[in-house]
Amino acid sequence: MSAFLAAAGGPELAFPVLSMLVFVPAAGALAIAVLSRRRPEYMKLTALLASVFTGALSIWVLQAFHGDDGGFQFVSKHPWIETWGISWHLGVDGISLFLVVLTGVLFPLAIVGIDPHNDDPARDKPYFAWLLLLEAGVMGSFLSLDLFLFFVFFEIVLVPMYFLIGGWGYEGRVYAATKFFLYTMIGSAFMLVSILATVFIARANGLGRITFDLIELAEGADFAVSTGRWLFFGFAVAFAVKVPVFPLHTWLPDAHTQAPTAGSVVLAGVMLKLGTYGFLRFGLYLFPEAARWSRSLWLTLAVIGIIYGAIAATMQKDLKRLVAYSSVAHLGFIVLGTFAFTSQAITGSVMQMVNHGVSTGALFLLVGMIYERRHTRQISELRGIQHVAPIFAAAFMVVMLSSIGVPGLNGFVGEYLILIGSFLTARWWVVVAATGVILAALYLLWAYQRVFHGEPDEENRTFPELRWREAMTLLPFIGIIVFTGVYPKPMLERIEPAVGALIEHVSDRTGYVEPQPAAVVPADDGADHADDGHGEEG
Amino acid sequence: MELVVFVLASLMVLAGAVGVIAYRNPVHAALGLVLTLFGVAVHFVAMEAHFLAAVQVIVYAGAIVVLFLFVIMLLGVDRSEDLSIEPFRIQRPAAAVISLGVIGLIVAAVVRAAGTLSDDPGTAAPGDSNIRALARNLFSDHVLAFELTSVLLIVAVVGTVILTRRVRRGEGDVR
Amino acid sequence: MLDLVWLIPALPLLGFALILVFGRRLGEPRAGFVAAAAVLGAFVVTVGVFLDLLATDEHHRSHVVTLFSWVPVSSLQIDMALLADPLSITMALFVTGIGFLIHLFAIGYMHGDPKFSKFFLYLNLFVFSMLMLVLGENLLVTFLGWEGVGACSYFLISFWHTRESAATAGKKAFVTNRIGDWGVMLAMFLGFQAVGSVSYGALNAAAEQGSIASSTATGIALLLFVGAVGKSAQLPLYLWLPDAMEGPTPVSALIHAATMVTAGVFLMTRMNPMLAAAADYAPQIIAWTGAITALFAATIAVAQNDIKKVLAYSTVSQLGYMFLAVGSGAYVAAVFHMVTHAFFKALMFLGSGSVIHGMHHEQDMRRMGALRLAMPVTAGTFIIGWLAIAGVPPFAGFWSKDEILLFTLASSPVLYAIGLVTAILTAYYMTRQVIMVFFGEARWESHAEEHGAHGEFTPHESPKIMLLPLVVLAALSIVGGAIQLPSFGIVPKAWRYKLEEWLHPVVAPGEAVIKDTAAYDAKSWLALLAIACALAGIAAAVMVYGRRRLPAVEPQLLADGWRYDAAVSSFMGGPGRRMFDAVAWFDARVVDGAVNGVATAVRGVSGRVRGIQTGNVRNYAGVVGAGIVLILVWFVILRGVL
Amino acid sequence: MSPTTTWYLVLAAVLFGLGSFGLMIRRNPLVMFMCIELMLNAVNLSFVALAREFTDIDGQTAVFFVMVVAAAEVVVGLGIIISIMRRRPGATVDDLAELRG
Amino acid sequence: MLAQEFLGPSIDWFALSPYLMTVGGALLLMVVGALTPLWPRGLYAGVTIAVSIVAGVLSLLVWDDIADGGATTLVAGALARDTFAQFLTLTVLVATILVVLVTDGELRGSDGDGPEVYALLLTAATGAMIMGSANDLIVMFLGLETLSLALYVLAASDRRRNASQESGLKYFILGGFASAVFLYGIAMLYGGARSTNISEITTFFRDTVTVGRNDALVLVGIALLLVGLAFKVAAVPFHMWSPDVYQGAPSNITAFMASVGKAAAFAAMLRVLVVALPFHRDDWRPVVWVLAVASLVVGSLLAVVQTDVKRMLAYSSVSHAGFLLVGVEAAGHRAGELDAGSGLQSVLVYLMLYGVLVAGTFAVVTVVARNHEGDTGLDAFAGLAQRRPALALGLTVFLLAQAGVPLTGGFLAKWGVIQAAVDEGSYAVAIIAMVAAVVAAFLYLRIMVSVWLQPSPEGVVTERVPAMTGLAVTVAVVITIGVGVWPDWLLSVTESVSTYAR
Repeated sequence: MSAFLAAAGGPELAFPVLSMLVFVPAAGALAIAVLSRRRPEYMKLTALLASVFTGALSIWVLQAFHGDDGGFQFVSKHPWIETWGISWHLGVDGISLFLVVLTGVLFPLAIVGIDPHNDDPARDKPYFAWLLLLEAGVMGSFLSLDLFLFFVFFEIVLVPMYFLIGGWGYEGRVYAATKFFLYTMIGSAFMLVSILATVFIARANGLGRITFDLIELAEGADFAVSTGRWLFFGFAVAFAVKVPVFPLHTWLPDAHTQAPTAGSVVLAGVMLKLGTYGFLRFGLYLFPEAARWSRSLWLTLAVIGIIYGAIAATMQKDLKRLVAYSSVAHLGFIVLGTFAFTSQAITGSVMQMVNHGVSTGALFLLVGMIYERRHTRQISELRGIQHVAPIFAAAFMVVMLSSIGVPGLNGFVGEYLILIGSFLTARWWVVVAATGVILAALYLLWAYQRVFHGEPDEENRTFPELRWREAMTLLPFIGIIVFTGVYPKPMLERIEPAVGALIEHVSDRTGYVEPQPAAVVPADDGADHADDGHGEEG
Repeated sequence: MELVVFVLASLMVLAGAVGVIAYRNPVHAALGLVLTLFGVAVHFVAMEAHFLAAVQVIVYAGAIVVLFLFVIMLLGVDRSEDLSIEPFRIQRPAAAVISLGVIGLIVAAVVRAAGTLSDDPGTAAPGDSNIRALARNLFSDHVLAFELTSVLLIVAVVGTVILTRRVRRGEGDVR
Repeated sequence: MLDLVWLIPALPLLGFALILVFGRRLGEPRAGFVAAAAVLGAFVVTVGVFLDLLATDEHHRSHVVTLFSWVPVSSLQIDMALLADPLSITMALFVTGIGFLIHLFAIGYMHGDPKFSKFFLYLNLFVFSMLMLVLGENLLVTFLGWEGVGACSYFLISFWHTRESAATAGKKAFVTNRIGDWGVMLAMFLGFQAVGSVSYGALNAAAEQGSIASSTATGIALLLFVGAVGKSAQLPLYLWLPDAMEGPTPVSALIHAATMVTAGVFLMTRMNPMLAAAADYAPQIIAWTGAITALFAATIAVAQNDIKKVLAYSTVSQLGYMFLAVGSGAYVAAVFHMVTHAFFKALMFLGSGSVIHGMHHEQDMRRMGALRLAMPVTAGTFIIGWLAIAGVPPFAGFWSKDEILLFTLASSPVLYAIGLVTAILTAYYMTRQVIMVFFGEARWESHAEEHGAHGEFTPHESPKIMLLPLVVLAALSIVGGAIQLPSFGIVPKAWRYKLEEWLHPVVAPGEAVIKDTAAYDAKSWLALLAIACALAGIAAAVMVYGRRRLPAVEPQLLADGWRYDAAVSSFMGGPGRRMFDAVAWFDARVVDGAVNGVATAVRGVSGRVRGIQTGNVRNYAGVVGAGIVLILVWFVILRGVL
Repeated sequence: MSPTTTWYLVLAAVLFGLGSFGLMIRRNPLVMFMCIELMLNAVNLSFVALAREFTDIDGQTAVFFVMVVAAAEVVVGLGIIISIMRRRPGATVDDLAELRG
Repeated sequence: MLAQEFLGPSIDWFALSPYLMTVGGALLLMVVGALTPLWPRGLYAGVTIAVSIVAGVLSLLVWDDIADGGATTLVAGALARDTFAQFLTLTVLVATILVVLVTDGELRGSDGDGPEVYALLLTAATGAMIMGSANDLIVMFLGLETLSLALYVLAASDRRRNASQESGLKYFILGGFASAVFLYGIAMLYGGARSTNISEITTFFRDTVTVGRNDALVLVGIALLLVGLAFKVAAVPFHMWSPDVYQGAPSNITAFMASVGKAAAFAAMLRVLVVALPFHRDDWRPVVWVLAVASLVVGSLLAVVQTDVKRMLAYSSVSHAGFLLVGVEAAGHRAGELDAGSGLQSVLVYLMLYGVLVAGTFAVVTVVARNHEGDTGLDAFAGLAQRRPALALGLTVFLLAQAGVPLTGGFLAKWGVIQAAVDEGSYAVAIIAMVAAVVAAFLYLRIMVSVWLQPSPEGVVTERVPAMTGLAVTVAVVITIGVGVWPDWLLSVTESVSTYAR
C-alpha cells in the first residue's frame, strides 16, 4: 500500500528529538514560572534559550530528514492511555516538516524581535511563559499522529493565546480574546465528537479495537460513504474555523488586531496553519472520499475567501486589520490548493503555509515596530515614512512584494504552484482566484503608498530608522523570502514525496486518478467534468 | 362495617388535610394535621397494623404536632396568614392544575394496576403477633437501617446544636 | 561565448548588488558609473553572443543554457534557463545598448539628486529583469522578468515618492500591469495543461505540429495578448503609461519607450507559432486592437501640451502599430519597428529630458520655444528623431512603418487606412511639438519670474555626458533602417531583408507570406503614398503652428484623452469604491454581526429564562411539581397506557 | 364488600396531592412543613396498604422508618425555622426571596 | 403460636468498617468535643481528616477483598459490597478531606469553630457513602436523609448572613418535598415489585414477564424515584433550589454539596436506574436524555448572565449535572447486559474529578469571599492575580478544567462521558453537550478575565490564605493536572468497577 504503512514503524530514533521539540519549550515555560518575578531580565533570557534550542533542534531535524521518503520519520511512539488505545505518537513527514521548522524559527525571532508593551516588567514573566507554552502546543499539534494527542494540543494552544491576547493586547483585547477562544472551541467541539465517532466506527468496521492512532485508522478502517462524510464534516468545521474559511473568519481580524505583536506573528505564522494542516493530515488522509465529494464546496469557499478577503482588506483603516484580512485571502489560496488534489497544488499549499507564515509574520513584526514608534495603527495617521526611514521602508517593501507574490520571492512560487496545479482539476475556480493576485497588489500598494509615500507630516517626521536589533530580526525573514523564491527546490523536493504518498492514498481509497497535464481527465472521475463546467481540451 | 370505617376515616383524613391547607391560622392548621393523623391511624388499625397505629398516635399526633404548636407559640407566629391575597396570580391555578395532575395520573396508574392486586387482600399477620413480626423483621432484615436511624437522629441533634448554639454565643442577635 | 549567455543578466545583477551594498559609500557619480559599466559589460557579452549566433547556420541559431532546476514538482519541471536565439539576442542588444546610453544620460540628468545611487540601483535591477524577460527559455522565467520590470517601473515611476502624483502613478502602473499578468499566468496554466510544460520550445513545437487543440491555442494566444495589452499599454489598459511620465525622464526613455513596453510585442512574437495555430479571429483581434490604439493615442497626442505626454501618447500609438503588425503576421516588421522606435523614441525622450533639464524642470511646451538657439545639440538630435518618427525617408522610422503598412494592406485595407491616418497624425503632432519647443518665439521669458528662485532664467545646453547619448541615438535613428531594407530598385540586393533572414528561424511559423499579393506588387506606390502622407502631416502642422495660417484644433476632449482616464477613475472612485465599501460593510455588519448576534441572542434568552428564578420557594415548588406532572405523563400515559 | 388496596392507594394519592397543593399555596413555612407531613402520611398509608396486600411485613417496617425520618426532619426543620424567625419574626417565605435570578 | 428463637443476620464487620469509622469519628467529635473546651490548632479538622483517611484505607482493603472474593451484600442484603460502592466511598472521602481542609481554614479561630460542623460533615459523608452502596431503597432513603438533613443545617449554619438562613430554609422545604416524592416512589415500586430490596427487585423483574404493560405501579414508582433523584442532582427542571442554596450557603459547605452531594445523588441514581431497573431502561432512558439536555442548555445559558461567582458556579454545576446525565443515558443503553458499555465508568470518573475540581474552586472562593465580607461578586475577584498570583493560577487551573481544556482532569471527565455517549451512538446529545460546554466556557473566561486582566481596585487588602486552604488548593491542583496528564491508572481502576446485581 502507500508509503505511510512502510514508515509507520519509522526509523525509531535513540534520541527522541520530536518529543524534545515539545518538551523543551514546555520546560522553559515551567522554568520561567518558577523564576523570581523580580528579575525580569532572566525571563527573556530563559525564553530565548529555550526557544533557540528548540529552533536548533528543528533545524537539525530538517537536515537529518530523508528527502526522498514520503512517510513519517523520527517516529516516537509510547503508550499513553492504554485503556483508550491512546499513545504518544509523534512523527514528521514532508507535509509537517517545514511547519515544524517554521515554528522553531519563528518563536525565537518573535521573542527577540519585539518586547511586550506593558507598564511593569514584572508582567514579562507570564508573557514569556505563555509564549513558550504556545510553542510547545503548536509543535505538538504539527507532530502528533494520534487523534487524541492532536486534539489535546489543538485545544491547549487556545489557552496561552487567549492569555497573550487578553493580557498584552490592545484596547479591545478582552472581546477579541474571548471571541477567539469560544469561536475555535465551538469548532473543536464538533471535532471531538467526530474523533470519537471515527474511533468507534472504525472499531466496528475494520479495526476491531479502539485506537486513536492516525495511521492505523487511516489505513485500517473503511467507512461507509455517508458516515465518512459526516465524520469529515465534524473535522472540517474545526479546521475551517481555524483556517479561517470564508464565513467563519471574523474572529481573525479582531484577534490579529488586538494581539500583541508577537502574538499576531505566531497566530498568523503558525496557528492558522493548524487548520490547513489539519485538512491535509486528517481531512484528506482519513476521509479521502468525503474530501473528494465536498471539494467543490471548499474550492468555492476558498475562492470567495480570496476575493472577499482582498476586498475587505482594501477598505481597512487599521494597518494590522488590513494584514489580517490579507491572511484570509492568502489562506484561501492554500485551501484551494488543498482541495485540488494534484501534486503541484498540494505541494504549493504546503509551501504556501510556510511562505505565508514568513511573510505575514514579518509584516506583523513591521507593523508592530510602526506601532512601537507611533503608537497608532491607523493608516490615516501615517505618512511619508519612506522619506525619513528608507531602510525600514525597503524592508517593508520586500516583505510586501513577497506577500503580493512577485516572482523571485517566496510568495510567488507557492501561489503559482497552487494555481497551476489547481488549474488541472478546478479550472474555473482558478480563473477567478487568479484575480486575487491583482487585488493583492491593489490593497497592499495602496496601503504602502498611504503609509510610506508622500511628504511626512509633523508626527512622522521624527520616525526612527530601523534599529540594529530589529534589522537582525528581519534579516532571517528576508533571507528566507529571497532564497525560497529563487531556489525553492530543496523545499519542494522534501515536500513532494509526502504529498505524492497522500495523493496515492486518496487514489487507493477513491479510485481518483490524478490528472496529468497533456492528458484528458479520466472519464470515471465524473465530478471533475461536472464542476469544471466544460471539460478539458488539449 | 369495614366500608363504614374506611369512609369515615378517609373523611377525617381529607377533612384534616383540607384544614391544614385552608385554615388561615397556623394553630388551626396544626389541629387539622392532628385530625389527618388520627384518620391515618384509624386506617392503620383497620389494616391491622396496630403497632404503627399506636406509634402514629403517640409520635406523630403526640410528639410532632405538639412540637409544631410549641414552636408556633414560641415564635408567636400564630397571627393568621391572609390567604385572600396571592402575589403571584398564576400560582394558585397552576398549583391546582399540578396537584390535580399528580392526583389524576397516580390514581389512573393505581386503577390500572388494580388488576395486579387481589380483590380481597389477606391480613398482614395475626393481630397479636403483628408487633412481634415487625420487631423480628426490624432487627433481622432491616437492622442496618435501624442503626442508620440512630445516625439520623445524631444529625438532628447536632444540627439543632449548631443552629441554636450561636444564639448563646452569637453577637448582635435580637433576643 | 554562447554558454556565457548567463553573464548578460548576471552583470546588471552584480551591479545592482554592488550598489545595494556600497551604494551610499560610492555616492555620486561613482554609483552611476558602476551601473553603466555593468550594463556596458552586458552589452559587450551580448554582442559576442550575437556574433557567435551569426556564425552558426540558421537551424542551430538557438542555444539553451540551463542554470538550475527552479520549480520541479512531479509532472511540472521548470528550469531557470536562458535561451539565446535571434529574437532574444536582438532584444538583448538594444536593451543593453540603449540601456547603457540611458545610464550615461542619467548620470548627468540625476546630478545632485539626494537619492542618486538608489536611482541606479533600480535602473540596474530593471535592466536585469528586462534581460531575464527577453532571454527566458520558458514562460515562467520570462514572467519573472515580466513582473520584475513591472516592479522596477513601479519603483522608478514613484521615484520622487514624496510627490503624491508620482506615488499614485507608480501604483497605477503596477496594478494595471497586474491585470495583464493575470492573463499571462492563465496562459501558462493552459499551456501546462495542454503540453505539460511552459517552455517556449515545447509549446511552440506543439503548436507547429498541431498537437494542441486550436481552441486551446486560441486561449493561450489571447490570454498572452491580455498580458501584452497590459505591458505594452494598449487599449483598454494604456492608462498607466501617460501617468508614468511622473518618473524621471531617463526612466521614461528606458522603460516607457525603448524596452519594457515592447515586452508585449516581444512575447507575441516569441509565441508566434501559437498565434498561428490559433483560430483566425485571434490575430484579427490583435490587429484591430493595435490599429484602434494607434489612431486613438495619436488623436490624443495632437492636443497635449506637456512635452513628455506627447511622447508618451505617441509611444502608445507606435506600440499600436507594432501590434497591428503582429496581428497582420508581420513579425519581422514588428520587431523592426520595435528596434527603430527604440532608437528614435529613446532619442526624443532623452532630448525632452535634456530640454526639461535645461528648462529647470519645466515641461509645458507652451512655455518653451526657440530653444534651438539655447541648446543646439539637443535641438538637432531631436529634429532627427522627429523626421524618423514622422516617416520621412531615409530615416529609420520610414522603413519600418512602411513595411508594417505593406503587410497591413495585404491583410485588410481598412486597417491600412487607419494606419495611414495615424501616420498623418503622427507627422502632424510631432511637427507641432518640434515647432512649439524649438522654433517660434521664446515664450519662457514671460514666465521667468516664476523661476526667479535660481537667479535670472536662461535655458542652457546640457552637459556632455547627456549629449553623447543623444548623438549616438541620432545616428542610429538615421541609419537604423538599414537592417531591413525593402526590395526597391534603388536598394542593392545584398542589403535587403537582413533582419528577416536573421529572424527567420524564430518567426518562420507565423510570418505571413505576402508575395504575389496586390499589395506586394504595389509596394513602391505605397511607399510614395506613405511619404506623401508624412509630408502632408508635416505641412499641416507647419501651417498651423509655424506660419499660423490655420487655427490650431486642440479640442479639450482630446486634451483629456477622450475623458477615458477620467471615466475610469471616476468609476473606480465611485461605484467601484462603493462596491468595496459594501463588502466591508457586509463583513462587519452581516458576517460578524451574525456572530455577535448569536452572543446577544444567548444573553437575551438567558435574561428571559432567568426570570423564572424568582427566589420564591413556592414558585420553585410549583416548577418541581410541574416537572413531576410531566414525567408522570411520560411514564403513566405515554409508556403505560399507550 | 371491604375496601381493597386500590381504595387506599387512591386515598393516599389524593392526600399526597392535597399536601403538594398546600405546599405550593401556603406562605407560612410552618404550614408548608405540615403539608410535607401530609405527603409523608400519604406514603405511609400506601405502604401499609401494600404490606397488607402482599401480607409482607416489610411495608410496615418502612413506615416505621418513615416516621423516624419525619421526626428527625421536624427537629431540624423547626430548628431552622426558629433560627430565622428569631431574626425576622413573622416572616413568610415570600419575604425570604433575596436570592434570585 | 410459640415464638421461634430469633436469629440476627450475619454481619461482616470488616466490610462495614469504613462506615463505622466515619460514624465513630462523628460521635467522638461530638462527645469528646462537646465536653472539652475549644480545641486548638484545628485539631477537629485533624481528627476528621485522620478518620477519613483511615476509612479510605479500609475501603481500599475491602476493595481488595472484593477483587478476590467478588461482590456480595451485607447485613441481610441491606448494603452492596461491590467495587462501585468502594469507589464512591473513596470519592466521597477525598472530597470530604478537601472540604474539611477548607472548612478549617474558614472557621479556625472564628466563633463558628467547634466540633459540630466536622461531626456533621462526617455523618453527611456517611450518608453519602450509604447512598452509594445501598442495596435497599429504604436504606438508600435513610442515607439520603442523613446527608440532606446535615446539608440543610450546614447551609443555614452561617448566622451572620441572612442569605445563609434563607438558603437553608429553601433547601429544607424543597428537599422535604423531594424526599416525600422519592419515598412515594419507593412505595409505588414496592407495590409493583413486592420488595424494597434492589437485588430482589432486579430478580423480580427478570423472572416476571410483565403482560401488556400492566405494571403501572412500577412506572409511577420509577417516575417518582427519578424525580427525587433528579432533584438531588439538581437536574433541570428540579434544579431551582441549587443556585440560591449554593449562593447562600457558606462557600465551604457549597463545596461539600457540589462534590459529595452530587456524587452521592448520582451514585444513588445509578443504583436505582442501572442496577435495580435495567429491564425498564427503555422507559427511563428518554427521560434521562431530556433531563440531560435541559440541564446542559439551561445551566450553561443561565450561568452566562450571572454576576455572582458562586451563583455562576452553581449554574455551571447544573450543566455539569447535565454532562453526568449524558453518561447515565449512555449507561442506560446496555444496562444489565454483560458488556454494559463505559457509561457507568465515565460517570464515576466524572464524579471523582468534578468533586476535586469543585472543591478546589470553592476553596479559592472562600478565601476571596472572606476578604470581601462574604461578597463573591465578579468584582471581588478583580485583580486577584496581582494580589495572589499562585491562588489565581490555581483558580485558573480549576476553571480551565471545568471548561474542559485538555491536560486537566475536567477534560478527561468530559471526554469519557462523550466517549460513552458516542459509543452508544447518541451523537445528538454528545454534540449538544459539547456546544453547551462552549457556552459555559464563556463564564469561566469571564471569571478569568476579572482575575487576570482587571486591575486590582484601590485599597483592596491582599487575601489571607489559610495554610489549610492553600493545602487543599494545592492537592486539588495536583490531582487535576496529574490525572489530566496521566489518567491511565484512574481509567483502568474504574474499568474494573462493577456493581453487585443479579
